[in-house]
Amino acid sequence: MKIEQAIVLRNEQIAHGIWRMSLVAPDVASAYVGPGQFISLLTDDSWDHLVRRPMSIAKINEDEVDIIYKIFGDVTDHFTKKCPGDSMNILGPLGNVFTDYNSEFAEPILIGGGVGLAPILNLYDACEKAVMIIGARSADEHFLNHKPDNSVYLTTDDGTAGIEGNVLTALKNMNLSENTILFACGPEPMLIAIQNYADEYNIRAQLSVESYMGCGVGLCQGCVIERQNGQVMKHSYHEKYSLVCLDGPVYECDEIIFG
Amino acid sequence: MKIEQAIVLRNEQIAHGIWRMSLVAPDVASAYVGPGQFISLLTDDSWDHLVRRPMSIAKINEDEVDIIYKIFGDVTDHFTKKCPGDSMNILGPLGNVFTDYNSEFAEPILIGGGVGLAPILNLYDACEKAVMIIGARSADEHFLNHKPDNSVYLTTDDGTAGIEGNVLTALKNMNLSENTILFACGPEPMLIAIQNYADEYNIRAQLSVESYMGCGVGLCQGCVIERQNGQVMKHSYHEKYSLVCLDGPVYECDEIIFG
Amino acid sequence: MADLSIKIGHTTFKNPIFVASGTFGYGTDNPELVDVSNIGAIVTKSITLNPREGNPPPRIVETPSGMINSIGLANIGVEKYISELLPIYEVMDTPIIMNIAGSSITEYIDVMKKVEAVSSNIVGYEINISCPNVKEGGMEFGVDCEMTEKLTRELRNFTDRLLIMKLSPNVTDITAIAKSSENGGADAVSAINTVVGMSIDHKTKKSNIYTTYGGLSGPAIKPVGLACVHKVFNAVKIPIIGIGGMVSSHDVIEYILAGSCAVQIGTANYRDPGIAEKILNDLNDYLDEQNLNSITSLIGAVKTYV
Amino acid sequence: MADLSIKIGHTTFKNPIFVASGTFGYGTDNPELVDVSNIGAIVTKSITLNPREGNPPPRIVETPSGMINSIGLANIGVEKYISELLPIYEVMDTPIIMNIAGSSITEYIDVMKKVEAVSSNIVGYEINISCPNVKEGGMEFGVDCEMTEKLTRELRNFTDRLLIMKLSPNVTDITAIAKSSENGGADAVSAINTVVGMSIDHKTKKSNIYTTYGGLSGPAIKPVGLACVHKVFNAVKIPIIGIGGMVSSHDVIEYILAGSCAVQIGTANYRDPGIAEKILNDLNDYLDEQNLNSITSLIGAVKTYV
Ligand SMILES: Cc1cc2nc3c(=O)[nH]c(=O)nc-3n(C[C@H](O)[C@H](O)[C@H](O)COP(=O)(O)OP(=O)(O)OC[C@H]3O[C@@H](n4cnc5c(N)ncnc54)[C@H](O)[C@@H]3O)c2cc1C
Ligand SMILES: Cc1cc2nc3c(=O)[nH]c(=O)nc-3n(C[C@H](O)[C@H](O)[C@H](O)COP(=O)(O)OP(=O)(O)OC[C@H]3O[C@@H](n4cnc5c(N)ncnc54)[C@H](O)[C@@H]3O)c2cc1C
Ligand SMILES: Cc1cc2nc3c(=O)[nH]c(=O)nc-3n(C[C@H](O)[C@H](O)[C@H](O)COP(=O)(O)O)c2cc1C
Ligand SMILES: Cc1cc2nc3c(=O)[nH]c(=O)nc-3n(C[C@H](O)[C@H](O)[C@H](O)COP(=O)(O)O)c2cc1C
Ligand code: FES
Ligand code: FES
Repeated sequence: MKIEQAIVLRNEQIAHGIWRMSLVAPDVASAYVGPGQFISLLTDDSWDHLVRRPMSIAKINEDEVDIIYKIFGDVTDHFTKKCPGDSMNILGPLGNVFTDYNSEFAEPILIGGGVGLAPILNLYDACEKAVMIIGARSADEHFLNHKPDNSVYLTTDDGTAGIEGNVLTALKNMNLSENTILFACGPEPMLIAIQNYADEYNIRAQLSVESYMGCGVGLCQGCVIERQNGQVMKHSYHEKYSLVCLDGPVYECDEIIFG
Repeated sequence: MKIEQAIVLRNEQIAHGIWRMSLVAPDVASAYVGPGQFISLLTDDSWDHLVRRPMSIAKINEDEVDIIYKIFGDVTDHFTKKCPGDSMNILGPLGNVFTDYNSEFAEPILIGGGVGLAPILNLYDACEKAVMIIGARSADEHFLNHKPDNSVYLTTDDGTAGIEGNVLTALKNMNLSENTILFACGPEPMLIAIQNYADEYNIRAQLSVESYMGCGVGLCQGCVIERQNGQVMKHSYHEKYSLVCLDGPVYECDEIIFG
Repeated sequence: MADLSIKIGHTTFKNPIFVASGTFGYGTDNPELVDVSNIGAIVTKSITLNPREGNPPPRIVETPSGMINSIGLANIGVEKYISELLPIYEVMDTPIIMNIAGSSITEYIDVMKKVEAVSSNIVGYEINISCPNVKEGGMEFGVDCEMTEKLTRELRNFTDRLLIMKLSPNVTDITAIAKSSENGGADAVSAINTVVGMSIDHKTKKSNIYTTYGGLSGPAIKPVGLACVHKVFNAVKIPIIGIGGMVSSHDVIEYILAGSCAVQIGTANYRDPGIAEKILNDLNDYLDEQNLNSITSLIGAVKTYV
Repeated sequence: MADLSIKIGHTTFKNPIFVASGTFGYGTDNPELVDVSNIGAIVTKSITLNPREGNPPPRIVETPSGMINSIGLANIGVEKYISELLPIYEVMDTPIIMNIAGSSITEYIDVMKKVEAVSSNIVGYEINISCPNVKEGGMEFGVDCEMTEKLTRELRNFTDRLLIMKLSPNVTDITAIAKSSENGGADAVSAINTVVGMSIDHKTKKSNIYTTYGGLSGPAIKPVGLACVHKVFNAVKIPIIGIGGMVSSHDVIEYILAGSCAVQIGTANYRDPGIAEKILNDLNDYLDEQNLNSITSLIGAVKTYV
């Protein structure tokens, strides 16, 4: 875990309201463990917005770290103003990683919804083979192509690209085996649907979840999510909750309860 | 008085710690009355620094407004980051003006200390003829040349440029007549010295003063300076004080008492 | 277009965006930057029985996302208010709420009686029992339930116009003071006045404010104001006018959700004297987008977990 | 190089830069980003008699130049503190101040007695009588002079180590509570804990904090903390540990000038867990530049006008 003044290499809009930023961040990149990890960013020295903003790592390439972000509020809006050569204060890499995606027999299906696709893309790069489903509301929010032959499926709520429907629509049309593992990141309703689906069909699923983070490093106890199945307590001070910043953001789907 | 998104045309360091910014601000420029007036600036939309920063107008040229500023704290530091094409939210023109500098027989001596030279330069441009004295601590804070033949005198505390000493040193060596009017802007100790000098030798002097401003437009009653000589109350709610933002920043030297 | 009008007591305002006392002068300046006839109401700078020179400078300093002031209730006094301002208000389109400060019950009453004795179109009074910067700022009332109730009851006797008590956040329990205001017969309470704060210049080692302590305002105190409004909303039945750190229509919506039926824009006016008008337009757009006819359904409608 | 050491009661600290309770965990994490041996003291997260799960999320939200939290005193309980942490503290170079919270005088005493019963090298206790987020946060003590004095006096009986009472800003008169702490026998007071605040999401109309109200911290409250410290400095003789919104050595100097003999860095740690060390270095440079041998001459040295 490092704090670093990263240098912006590229910062471009890649779809409607969605941007990709490449940062030169040798310290953070060299401490990187694997897909699922995230970094936490500041726009500048101002204490107006004092809390860092967590963003999943979308790609690591030598000393480059990429994020994919959506304009949500003030800070992500500021991100879009950054030009090549500007610096960004980042903390990372943070959090745990997806597991077993390349283990023998594993048949990974990767599911990304909205900007939840950032860690999913990163995971896709790391997978020896995988099916990937990416959902969005409409075609203009997609920047990948629907390529069923390459096992890349897009969905749109309005049918303007790929499969009409949501990622669950696509998932339900796939042949799942006992070796299937789902890896998902996206809005909470999507994750809940996948949690229910995995439970019903008894499929293993790893979910990358979000939570409001004060520090990203275990100091504030702000980022809790409720546990289930009496998993051992790790970093939170009580077994009822888990710290998403340290124990997560990736959980087996039967480890947690959404609020 | 206008609020305008001005566009930065130039923004350059002109001496040690001193910058000059040219803004395209047609609305403000067209409402301009004369030397002595100021504008009040924000760096950006952030409410972290919510109070505007007042800066004297150093030059007006058609729709261009220039300021000369010193890096003092956070906001002036942010000013230096502005590039041509960036915008600045400005309010102005504000305040009153120097008077009688071009009246018959008037022999104006203009005195600027530190960044107090901004309104003095503006006044110099407007004067048909004038002597000008500009003081600084040392040569690297000057960006003009010592030209006694043109009646432009520089002073430095350390003697590295122009006359060694302060602006009073230079002033005391000049021939003053009953038609002399001093026009001064600079640090408070300098203004007090000029006030005393003018009083002693019974010379007329107009001083441009500073005061912490909350609004610049008479709403907050924050920017008061004590009056003397029972001048009529103008905008402040009580005759004891005057509002620098509306009644000032230019005062006859016997109108005010420094704190 | 939504109907933005709101009612406090028996007075109807064309919209809920007011400007706060001390941040808009007497409402008679700045014609260029703002069309005051669009503002819901102007609460004028606190008036005392006698004119006050206010505190010596420095009176103002910026702090993170806020500012501290210690103006010290500089004002022209009630006589001039009556002779110079009331005639102007007569011909203005904007409702005027007169803010009164005093150091004794008699002083508050004397001011009010003088104004009630002449004809005027002001719609009501906001009683400042919460100015932290001067001994005479009424703070001994604002922190004491009995005094607050007594003052309210006395003033109630002298006016049928709106009577609004302005509450201080610098107390252990703001709801107690709100209840005392209600019991005393106030039509509404407004909350909050500024939060006590201090600022020091580390370079000069000097206090940045002449009176050492001053009143903190601006976005920094928005969370404090929201908490106060929400607590008071759950404690009294009379309407609440929310104040504290609002700079946008989003902030205003938050204050309404917390329980305000109207709001006052304060410090934000210093950055842009026309901001209240802009906020009003944005609020209008918001209601249209949300297909709401009025803000009524939003008042106190915040969804809490517990 | 200046001598940064300071003395509180009979305890000497190598420097005045502490980290605040709840913002640095139990001081046993984050070895990578900070060398904790440079920190003046670590005040550990509030400990209660029994482990506490804390409040449900959302527990945290950003506000202008600040944040609100409602962690709800989640903690491992005193038993685990004794069995798991005290042994680690034994071998750590940094002085540990244990922060205790409770809902009754007996609970505070029980926690302290358990710790006093075992051997440990903790240097003292900070007593949290000011947590605004939970019923059991001790706020009934923190707002009441008699209770504060009684609690302090009782605890004083059980320890010779440093006894520090942590004061709340959410009271009408913080100096009264400070005096009660002094009368009860506290070695020092620390001020301030968080300011009560609320945050609403205007889009979802939901409270951003599960418990509706939470504690505001960060630069936004620096003026409030400075005012509290300065007032308390003028009211009591015991040392004051300043807390609230510090993010730089300049802020620390301001707090010292206001009357603090040491300070605690809180929320700033979340941005940069190494910030206390950086502030310490900057403070050192400042003293050197100013040719000062120690901070002693700066304590309470703010020049006020009145
Ligand atoms: C582990 C993790 C990974 C994430 N990865 C991505 C990603 O790859 N791409 C992406 O676009 N977004 C990602 N997010 C969400 C991202 O952090 C928020 O969109 C961002 O913080 C919004 O900031 P803002 O100032 O623009 O919006 P704001 O106006 O501050 O807030 C809008 C919403 O953003 C969320 N948010 C704000 N601050 C935080 C915070 N400190 N911690 C968590 N959530 C916050 C809240 O839900 C809030 O309601 C991730 C969040 C987490 C926890
Ligand atoms: C009428 C007038 C004209 C001025 N003209 C110039 C000019 O031409 N060039 C120039 O460099 N400076 C000028 N100043 C001073 C300038 O406003 C301050 O240097 C600037 O505000 C500093 O801001 P900061 O954030 O960089 O520093 P900060 O860290 O905020 O403050 C440093 C000092 O700047 C002063 N200051 C800060 N905010 C204000 C404010 N709102 N109003 C008044 N003073 C403030 C205070 O003395 C403060 O102690 C003028 C001031 C006034 C009142
Ligand atoms: C410079 C200044 C002067 C003020 N004067 C008064 C006053 O005379 N009477 C009063 O009741 N409130 C006064 N206030 C308080 C405001 O009306 C308001 O309650 C407070 O500033 C909080 O709102 P804000 O954060 O939007 O500014 C003043 C505030 C400021 C900043
Ligand atoms: C997330 C969080 C948790 C906190 N937990 C505690 C606590 O357990 N006990 C306590 O006495 N203070 C607690 N505090 C208060 C801090 O110790 C400190 O008093 C306050 O945050 C003000 O300082 P700051 O502005 O530097 O953060 C907590 C603060 C935060 C932000
Ligand atoms: S974000 Fe602070 S503990 Fe997880
Ligand atoms: S700066 Fe507000 S009245 Fe002059």
